Amino acid sequence: MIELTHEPIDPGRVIESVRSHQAGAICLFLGTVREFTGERQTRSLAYEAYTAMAEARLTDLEAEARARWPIVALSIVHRVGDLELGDIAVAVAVSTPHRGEGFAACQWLMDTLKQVVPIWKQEVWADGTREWVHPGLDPSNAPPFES
Amino acid sequence: MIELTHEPIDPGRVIESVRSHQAGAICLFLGTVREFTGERQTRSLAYEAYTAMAEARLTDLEAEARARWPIVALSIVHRVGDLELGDIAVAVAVSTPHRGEGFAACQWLMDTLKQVVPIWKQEVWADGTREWVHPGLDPSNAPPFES
Amino acid sequence: MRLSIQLFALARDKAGRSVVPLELPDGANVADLRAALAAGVPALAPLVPVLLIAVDSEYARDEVVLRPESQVAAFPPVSGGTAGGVA
Amino acid sequence: MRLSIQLFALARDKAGRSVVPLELPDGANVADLRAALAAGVPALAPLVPVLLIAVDSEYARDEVVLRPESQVAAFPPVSGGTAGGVA
Repeated sequence: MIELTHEPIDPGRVIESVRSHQAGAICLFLGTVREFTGERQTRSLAYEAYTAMAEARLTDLEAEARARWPIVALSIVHRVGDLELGDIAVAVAVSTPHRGEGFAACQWLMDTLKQVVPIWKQEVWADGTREWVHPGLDPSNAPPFES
Repeated sequence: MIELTHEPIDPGRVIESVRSHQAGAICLFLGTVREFTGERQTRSLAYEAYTAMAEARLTDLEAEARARWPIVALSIVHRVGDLELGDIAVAVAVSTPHRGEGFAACQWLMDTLKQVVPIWKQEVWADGTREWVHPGLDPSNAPPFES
Repeated sequence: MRLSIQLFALARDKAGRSVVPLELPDGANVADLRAALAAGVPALAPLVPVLLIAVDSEYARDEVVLRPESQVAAFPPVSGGTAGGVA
Repeated sequence: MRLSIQLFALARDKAGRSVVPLELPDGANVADLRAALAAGVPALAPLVPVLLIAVDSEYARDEVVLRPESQVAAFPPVSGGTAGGVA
């Protein structure tokens, strides 16, 4: 299951989508909206996606993960729009026969998703100022593809 | 939250128990009853615990994990008794500020739990035969403590 | 050929619009598109060297040649996870 | 001193009971307990060298000295996760 959604993410539904008698392990990661980054206080976050490309990149990520690990089922759900503190921004769930491959696949999916899927995050700080999070704006950063 | 329970594990409840505005990451692992191990078919599993010691060891695991990683909240729930295919045998959930430490702590907790917490598993194979899973019965295996 | 470049996030905010039409010569590549984008939208010029360009939902290097039917987007690097808010 | 040894899993099945009473001299340690268990319950003897011994909910090495109030259990290694059924 690959989804971008404006609705709150239900982690129970994500888990159900990967349960299987063939799996001995389910690894679920949830990214949630954290209040403090160092000293700075977040009021809310806004996520924006380039939807068509994000879905294409997520579909590719699923295929690449399935080529690398013996995945029984895989779901990625990403929220877009305005999120409050504690809300779930992203859910990645993988079911596998054994746990080592499940942890590895889930972590690789999250790491890679954050680099290549065109979804951007805007911080709304407690003082009301807004700031896009684009850590790669430094030109020395490598682009998200092999060059 | 540390629990041994005869009741089915509700993964949604385990996730709720670790959600926090201080956390940006939740890593949940579920061990589920798998039907096939190689060619052998499982009908069901039975888990038995030495309850007092299992709870003491799980409490120690929580303390050790909190000493190693910046954990916001942590839950471990282990089922005992008879489990059917697909049932959740164990749930480990960790919330942390960032995801790397969450994956590391969750995986370490599962690996260590399986070595030191006195909970045993009996396979009921599809042909009705029963077999305890005691992989360390080989005397060359190291005991689960530093010697 | 005339292309409509979709902009996202900080790129859209800097440009003040979400689509920029650009006229490019036949055979133009992504490097030519960057130059035309910087010239056509001066407010975007400082950002153009670090923007990512996608053609038909794939990241595209500067050598990729554009066609009249190409779906083109320009945007800053994605969140990457090193800064705050979500792990 | 008289101790009641709790048995679990395969150890309990082999012994045919979940508690074994053992009479041990004062000052006996875990190694002495292993010897008494093998002698008192012959069906357990082949397993005794690999059983784990817990004293007051802690894994105990052979040198650990027992006291009359010690809570003692003997059991095989835990599932470990290398074999089937659950990852």
